[in-house]
Amino acid sequence: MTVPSPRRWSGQAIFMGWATLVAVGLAAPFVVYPVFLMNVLCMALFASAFNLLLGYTGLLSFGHAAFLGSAGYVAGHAAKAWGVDPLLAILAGTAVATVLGFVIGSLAIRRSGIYFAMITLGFAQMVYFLAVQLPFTGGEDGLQGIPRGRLLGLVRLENSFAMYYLVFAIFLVGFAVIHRTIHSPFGHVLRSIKDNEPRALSLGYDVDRYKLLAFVISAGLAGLAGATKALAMQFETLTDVHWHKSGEVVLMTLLGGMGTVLGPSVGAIIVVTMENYLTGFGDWVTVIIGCVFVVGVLAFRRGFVGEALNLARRFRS
Amino acid sequence: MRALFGQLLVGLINGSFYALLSLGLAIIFGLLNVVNFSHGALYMTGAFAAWMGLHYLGVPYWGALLLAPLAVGLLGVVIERTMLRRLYQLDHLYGLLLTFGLTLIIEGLFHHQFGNSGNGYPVPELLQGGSDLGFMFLPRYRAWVVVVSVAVCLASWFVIERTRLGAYLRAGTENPRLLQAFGVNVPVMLTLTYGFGVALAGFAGVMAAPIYQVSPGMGSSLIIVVFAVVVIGGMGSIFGSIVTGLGLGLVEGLTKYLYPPAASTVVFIIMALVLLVRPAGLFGRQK
Amino acid sequence: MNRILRISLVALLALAAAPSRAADPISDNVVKIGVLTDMTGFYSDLSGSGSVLAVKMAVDDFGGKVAGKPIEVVSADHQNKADIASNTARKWFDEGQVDIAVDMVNSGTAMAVMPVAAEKKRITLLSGPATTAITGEKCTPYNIHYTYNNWALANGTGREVVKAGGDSWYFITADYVFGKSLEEDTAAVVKASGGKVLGAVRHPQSSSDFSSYLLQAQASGAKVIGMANAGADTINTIKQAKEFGVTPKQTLAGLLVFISDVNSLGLDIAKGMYLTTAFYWDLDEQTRAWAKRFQNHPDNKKKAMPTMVQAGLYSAVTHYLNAVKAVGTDAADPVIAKMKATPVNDFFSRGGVIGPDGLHRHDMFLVQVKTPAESKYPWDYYKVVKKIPAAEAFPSVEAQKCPLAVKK
Amino acid sequence: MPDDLILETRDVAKEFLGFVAVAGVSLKVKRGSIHGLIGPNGAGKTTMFNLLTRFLPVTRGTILHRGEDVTRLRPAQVARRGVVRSFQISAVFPSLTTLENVRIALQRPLGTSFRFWSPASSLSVLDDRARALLGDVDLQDLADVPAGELPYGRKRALELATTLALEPEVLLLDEPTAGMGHEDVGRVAELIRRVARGRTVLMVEHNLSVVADLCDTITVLARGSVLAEGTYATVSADPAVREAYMGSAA
Repeated sequence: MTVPSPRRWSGQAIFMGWATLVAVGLAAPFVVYPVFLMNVLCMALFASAFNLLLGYTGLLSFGHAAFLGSAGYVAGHAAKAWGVDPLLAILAGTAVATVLGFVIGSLAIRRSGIYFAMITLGFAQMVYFLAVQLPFTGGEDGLQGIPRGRLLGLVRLENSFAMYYLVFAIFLVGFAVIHRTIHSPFGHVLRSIKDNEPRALSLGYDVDRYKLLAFVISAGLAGLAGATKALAMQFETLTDVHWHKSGEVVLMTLLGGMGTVLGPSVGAIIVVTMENYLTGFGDWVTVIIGCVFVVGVLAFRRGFVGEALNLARRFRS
Repeated sequence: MRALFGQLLVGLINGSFYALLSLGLAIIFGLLNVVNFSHGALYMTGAFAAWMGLHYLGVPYWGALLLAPLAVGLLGVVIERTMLRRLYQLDHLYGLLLTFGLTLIIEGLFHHQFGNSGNGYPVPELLQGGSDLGFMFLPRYRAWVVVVSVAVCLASWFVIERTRLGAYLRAGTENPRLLQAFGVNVPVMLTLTYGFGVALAGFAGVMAAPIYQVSPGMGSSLIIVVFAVVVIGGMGSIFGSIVTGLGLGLVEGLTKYLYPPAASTVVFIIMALVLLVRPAGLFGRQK
Repeated sequence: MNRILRISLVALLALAAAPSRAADPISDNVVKIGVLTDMTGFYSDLSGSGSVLAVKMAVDDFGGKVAGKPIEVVSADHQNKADIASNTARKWFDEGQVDIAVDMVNSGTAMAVMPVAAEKKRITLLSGPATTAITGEKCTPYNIHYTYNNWALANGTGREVVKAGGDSWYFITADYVFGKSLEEDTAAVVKASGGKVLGAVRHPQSSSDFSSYLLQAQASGAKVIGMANAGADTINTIKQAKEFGVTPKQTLAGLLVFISDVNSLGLDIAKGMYLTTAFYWDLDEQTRAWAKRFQNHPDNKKKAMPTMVQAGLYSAVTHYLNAVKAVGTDAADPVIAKMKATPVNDFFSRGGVIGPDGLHRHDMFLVQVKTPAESKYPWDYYKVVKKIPAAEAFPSVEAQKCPLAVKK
Repeated sequence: MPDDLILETRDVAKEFLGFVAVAGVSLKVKRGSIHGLIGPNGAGKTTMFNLLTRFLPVTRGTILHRGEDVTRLRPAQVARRGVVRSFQISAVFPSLTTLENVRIALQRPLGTSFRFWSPASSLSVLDDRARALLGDVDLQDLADVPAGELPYGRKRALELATTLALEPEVLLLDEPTAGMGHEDVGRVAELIRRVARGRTVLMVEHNLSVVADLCDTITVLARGSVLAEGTYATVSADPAVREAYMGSAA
């Protein structure tokens, strides 16, 4: 897709960026409703994980909700039915999403481009139907009243602030993993594949293996987001495995700026806020989101962060 | 046995819709390289066009069968002219994203206007009733759906494989630049192709109106199955998409008889198997 | 990057402008009623804007004020999604100063909201949902289940149909809490009355094509096909059963049918069907008077007669406001105690009593849908076969397995 | 002497749904030579390239590299054997810098390419070699420019540098001078001559003067078959070739 030029940041700038991010995150629940913030953080992590594929590998997965939702169901079930430690529940969800990512990924990467999108969408729909039918998911009702439990048996997470800081910590870990992946030897190969797949192939890279690993990492982190979200929101429903969710994460990434580190998070803030404060408009929300999608695709392909970077570059030169 | 034949027949009816929709998708994809996500929404629009025609203007079913696809086709022309056109130079994925956004808009608007619960559309008088086949009672209208769908599919196939217009279409699929050499006005050709493919979806919508509730969500769940059908069949051949559509409808029917809980997932399981064995699809070209 | 961070910081601060939660629920100087319902979905005809209207009528009839403070009504569309319902309720309680949440048609949304409300100590008045678990094992101290439940529906219709000779059943069930529990309850009644259950098939909520389910039901050879679904799903099942020639040979039993469903099906298709209802507009002078007011209210665009969900909601909200007036506070504990202590007496419920489990026990009616010939005027749809007294219509407190009630 | 042949095809054919792109071509590329592959449009030259590098599966026939059968290998495996191709249109990684482009090629033998947990700075050990390679093609001053911003001719030079980073034994160049201005053509031709020392080059080229200048052996393809083979002088004298190129004019 569009190719944003790489930006180089000095170590100091990156440190400052992280410090600001952490400071904002730490202060946020004192000014904003924590449950809303947790939702934003989980979706931001979800979108960042998705961006690893779309923005840095050039793969459009149209079925990422499958990983978000399946991890949510597994974590929710583990916490609710087996009463395991919340961290363990989150890990279990993440693990399942990772395995699922490997299975779906190894089938889907056999085709590329549009077919890849359609195949991931198809498998996600299959996961959706499974979620409707499997006994432990609660079908149309979903899982309700998932206990947050005590972190490591100590901290009561019923308190929204405690839960928020756990979610924030998980977000930071996930975000750091993504950041490192992008800026690793592996990440460089991914970018080369995104830029020019045949050329990467002709340089001796088994691109399918790189794509698969990227897919698995992305699926696992999407699962991490989903599992965390299930505990934070205390419910898990079909909404999280529905294809609308898969589309939503594309929108977040597109709107924020694909292939930028912060873009998906900005997109997540915008989309979740929009959905939250537009609920009064009822079914117009879908129409508005659709319009945002269309405008984004037609005229705003760099996204907010992409545009900002572009402006910044123009000023500099 | 009764139940088996009954389910197979119901499967064949569903398969007719898969075939009609995947045919339209294949034609659009072939020439425009766009995966038309809004195909399902436009199918729904066709059904609503028929319903609105009947309720507000008194247009009967038979009129709707002609007018609704025309209306949807026109809508398609507008979409292609104003939006899709700007994306041909970009990655094909943008076409998918754009039509996804359009789907949300179209569905949201109908949802706002008509709610979610759907409206009934009466079976035309001529096709009411049915006959007992021994193994099941076949409503006449459903028999009509199968016959007409197959006929329309075959006619489209004939046009594409056997006529001059079809030859251009096929040539364009191979190499759009080649068309210019034939003196074909390519932009117009693209517009018309999109309009025609979408009109097929609208036609399917009118056919579906008396069977299913006419509701805003009727297309979106169907379209994903149709995508799977397309992956299984491969976009290579028009004929392939017809055969795959009908075949998978039958497979679904068979599954409903053998193990009903798997009926909604069987298409995707087949998709996984086909990807393992023939990544390009049953009728697709390896490229 | 700093620029971006600054932008996101500003965005976050902008969000902070949202009102924060009031510290004291008693003194926010307003009694706020949140109507959480399906505004556009397949239950919108039977609750939806009609439910909001019923609540507004109740508030207006009460004078718009209670204990000297204004009463406000807000509403939201839960789109039949448990997560949206739960999120909305949480936001209402945390930020919106909402004191009670009402309606919650669709059991899944009700079950999602109840624990949130209980955690925040807010009252819920459920009129739309049907699952028995609401006042059974999932009961909460702050919840009242007002209009009907599956047990009442299953007993009313199930027993009568078996008595009339329909002794073998096959179920077409909506695949979520409500449908499954309705099937379970009805199956128990059928077996208890000497009938047998041959099988069941589950369909997703709001299916459009029932042909394959009907074929399965047909293949079972059961005399009665029990429709453990509601709203548009029931309508579609009935229509397609006719299309596939199922109905003359096998009988359909509508387990949860509303007058709005009968209205959209038309008497020709619905005639002769037995169903159980908590309310029918044409019962007596009182019901007629209220129902006509409802029908002719300027907000009632479709001029539809009220369903039992909407009538029950009016009654429930009035009962709540009376309790608030009596105790002089909108704090949940004293109000709910007062509501449970006072019998209900109005056009909807004659001497109905709310038990310790939160279930409102009142009279129900078994009715049969009239034929087109029998129907004399618009909305003349039912003949009352039998009035089921409260004690017979609803399960006893002991049978409910509600932990709250057992403790007492 | 068979071991004199570094790359050989035996009766290789490729059909696309009935359309024959390559119809049984037997090609012998001698070690150390610059071998030209020419022919009119649609002769199957690029398809041959795709077959040799396994980007397309063959319909029938055998491909040998150093006498070993490589017909069934994956494309990346062929590349790792030292048979590296370029592309008809310039093939760089536009969002990476010039230096990173070359480094991607150097990076693979390092064995850390799957390490998503290592920092990118672990790659800086390759920078010196990458700069040296850029120096070979006169790009050392543009090391930190995104490759997408290079002018066309420079992109081809970068592509060559990236290819050379793999230390290829056989270079397959697909129209290396296509779309270039006169000056650039001369420079690239010179570059090819330089890098061909000690290597084998198989190139598709339209510019006949470049072919005449560089190639030891030339194979002419037409409609998927070999029309003629030999030195430029032999081939250009062949009437069949003249007809294929000039139509009936000859």
